[in-house]
Amino acid sequence: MQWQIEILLYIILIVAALSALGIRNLLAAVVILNIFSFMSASIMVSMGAIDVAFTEAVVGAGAVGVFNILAILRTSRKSLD
Amino acid sequence: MAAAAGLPPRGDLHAPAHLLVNPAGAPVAGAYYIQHAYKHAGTPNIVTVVLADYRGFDTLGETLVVFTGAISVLFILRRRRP
Amino acid sequence: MLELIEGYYAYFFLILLFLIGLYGMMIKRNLMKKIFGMSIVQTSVILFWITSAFKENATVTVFDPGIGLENPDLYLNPLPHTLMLTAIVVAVVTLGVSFALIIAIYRNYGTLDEPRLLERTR
Amino acid sequence: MKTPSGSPIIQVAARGLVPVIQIIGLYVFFHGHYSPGGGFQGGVLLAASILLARLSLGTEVSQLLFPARKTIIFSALGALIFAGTGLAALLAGGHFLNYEFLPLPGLEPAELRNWGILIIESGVTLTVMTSLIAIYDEIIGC
Amino acid sequence: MNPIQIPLLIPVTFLFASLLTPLAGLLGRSWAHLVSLAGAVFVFFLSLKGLGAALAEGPLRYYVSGWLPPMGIEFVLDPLAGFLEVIITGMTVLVLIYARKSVEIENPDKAVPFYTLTMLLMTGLSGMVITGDLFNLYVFLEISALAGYALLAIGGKRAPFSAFRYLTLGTLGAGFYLMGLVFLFMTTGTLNMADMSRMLPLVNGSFTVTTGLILIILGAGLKMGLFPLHTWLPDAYTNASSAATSLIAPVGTKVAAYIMIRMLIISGFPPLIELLTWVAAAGIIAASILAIAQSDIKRMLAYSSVANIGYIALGITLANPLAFIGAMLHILNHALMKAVLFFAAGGIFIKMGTRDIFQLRGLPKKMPFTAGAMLIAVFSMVGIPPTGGFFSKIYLIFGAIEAGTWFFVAVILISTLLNFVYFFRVIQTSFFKPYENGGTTDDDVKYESMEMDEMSPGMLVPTLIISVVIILVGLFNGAIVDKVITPGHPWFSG
Repeated sequence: MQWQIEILLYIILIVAALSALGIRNLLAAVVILNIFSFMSASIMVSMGAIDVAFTEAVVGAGAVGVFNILAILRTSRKSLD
Repeated sequence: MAAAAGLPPRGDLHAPAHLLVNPAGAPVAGAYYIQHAYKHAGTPNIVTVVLADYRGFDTLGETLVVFTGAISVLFILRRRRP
Repeated sequence: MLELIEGYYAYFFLILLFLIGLYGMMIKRNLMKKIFGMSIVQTSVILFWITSAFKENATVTVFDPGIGLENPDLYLNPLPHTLMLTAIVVAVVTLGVSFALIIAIYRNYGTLDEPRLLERTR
Repeated sequence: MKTPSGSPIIQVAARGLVPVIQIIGLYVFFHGHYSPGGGFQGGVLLAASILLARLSLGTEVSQLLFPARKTIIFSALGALIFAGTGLAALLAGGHFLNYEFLPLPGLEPAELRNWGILIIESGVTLTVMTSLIAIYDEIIGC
Repeated sequence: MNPIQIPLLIPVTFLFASLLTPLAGLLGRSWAHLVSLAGAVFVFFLSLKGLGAALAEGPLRYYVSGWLPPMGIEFVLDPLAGFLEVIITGMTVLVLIYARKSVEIENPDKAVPFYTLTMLLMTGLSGMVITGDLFNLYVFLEISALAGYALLAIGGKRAPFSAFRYLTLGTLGAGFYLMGLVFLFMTTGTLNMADMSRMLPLVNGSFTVTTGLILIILGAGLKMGLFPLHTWLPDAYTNASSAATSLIAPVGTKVAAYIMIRMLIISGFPPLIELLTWVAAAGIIAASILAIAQSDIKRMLAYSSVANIGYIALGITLANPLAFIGAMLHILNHALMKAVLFFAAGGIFIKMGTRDIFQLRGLPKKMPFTAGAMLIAVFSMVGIPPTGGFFSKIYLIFGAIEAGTWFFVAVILISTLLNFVYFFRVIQTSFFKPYENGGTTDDDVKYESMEMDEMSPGMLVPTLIISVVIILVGLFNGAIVDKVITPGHPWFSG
């Protein structure tokens, strides 16, 4: 049954990617990108790559999220497309 | 996308990357790591052993990448301090 | 048909993801969006490598005395996992540098919209 | 955030969380031999704890926790620990980064490798932690 | 020192230098410069020795951490890699001498990070040349790329934006490379180059392998600025500081070209390269025409770089020995010529305050040595006999004739003509324009009052050294081809 779950995760992943690119509020896009990162970590777990999943989760939540938000706060929050 | 159809299916045990000895006669790294890592380093986590020992130079390069990043950001953004 | 889906669906999803990232990098005008596209591309490549390490019915890459070491088919392939740890680090650092560049651009021009930037750099 | 956060909830939560994250980071680093984790993840967690302190307490106060000026120096030192381990093995007669030849007395080859991995992972941890803090500090512009 | 350790020591010395430079920077800027220069000089002699050893005894192999190749990472120094290594490190030494003064003028407070990044860039480039492992190559690629983005981001006001475009395209290139690599890894199960070249004939011809190779070559093409993918290059080179440009322009793109050579050798020159030849030929012509349209000297040189990358790609993809020799010789020549021209452009900008090629009037009077060095480089660029550029073009033309493709012969000849056109404007305005209307215009008055005001010796000496080397390469090109390039050739050494 594993692959059916994975397909679900992949679909969420792709929806998250599309909406992160589509949304105009950059701060919301960052939050969606965090979901994206978490979903990819889940896929990694389901394929047994726990080390990589752990790294991805730590990085996605800890470093990249903070940098993203900082960069947006230092520049502008809105995107024109 | 059509190119992916030529790849070994996901999870296939007989994919070239998972074999013990490849068709050209050389041993394949992945299986070798699994069989020898615990013996060589006394560490159960195979990934750690591969990361730090067998492919230690990659990790050194990775550390250097991080260092490069820090230096680059400093080089780009730092202004003259008073 | 079902076998085809079971064996290959991951590749198709990941290549689709790669193309989505590519679209974000090429078409989107906001520089921040370009960076998001870049990170999507990197994630898709990383997932592709992880998929290449997968073996059916194999366990994680931590030595288990109950399984033993003789049959490598019982463990996942550790090599791609290792490589992808490095690749993730590289991706993060690239993101950091690109944010630094974005802030430098914003300092100089006050916008992140590419057409406007092209106008102002002229 | 250059100034401390005004909300007491954030202040208290950060005060409680920072040491916990640090301990988890150290655990992840030292336990990397037995479970997923290791130098890089531990470094990111340690960096995250200090970033949290910077976010909540403000840049001025958290300088006491880890001064911004020293980050690059420590970053270079961490990578030097790594490369120096390799060089020590080279000088002791082995190949570069071959931990069997490390000049540590009284250990079996397998144990030597074990210790060598620990030493280089500590170098990685130091570099990753300080570099991430350095990137944060430069982006926030202090 | 054991010659077997040379392949290791080349990147590792740079690595240690890059880590020690910021520590030395605590003592002062000149210490940082000294450490990096000492590292570069040491590696230069090391790579000369390594090239000699590789020519005498065949490829030197070093197994890092003592594991045999498919398990561990190996470093290989064959004559081809040694040749490139000598070019890279020699350039580094000269650029570092030049950069001391240039950085002092352009951005003094960033000197220490500049030297550190230079060393990191060189770690990456020399590691890329020397490594025998495809993933290790990616790691080195990223080190050099990150250092390159940062170096190109400092300069004019526009520099961060052009560096950002370089970053996105460069990261995309690295992504393509990694994607192609996973295709190859899944079909062959190995990452070692020697192993891969043994494996590929067994699986060759499948669509998957071809796609993987196309992706890798696309990635390398993005990095080297091959014609349709070159869009980042002119902007990035124009807006960056002159020290950074003269560091990256001569060597950075060459190493990406080297990756392409490696991949083509590993895969045994698959049929798809004919397409690449056409792309390269189109790039030569298009970039030459674009270069004519520029008035900024650095921008013109950047487009000329794109054109010359086209020559190198053309020589590689024609896939016969003579063209290959031409391409290798052109890598050497182009590195030398571009270094001189960018050095001179940087010096001219400092002393004359302009980069417009129509305002270079009086250059020989004001800066005679610079003008002389530039003249030699321009001769070499156009391909006038005693200089090195002539011989590499001759080899390329012979290679094209041998391949029986007269079209490419025509392309090379036409582009030589175009080269002549765009460099002739520089020569004309600077040398042959003493008086126009009897010496009455403002411009003439300015010309009258010009006095000799040469670049400072620290910047002038490297420029002159390279221009002498250009002539020496021209005079002794036979020796270089016989002794160095031919043994490194994949068809000769097997």
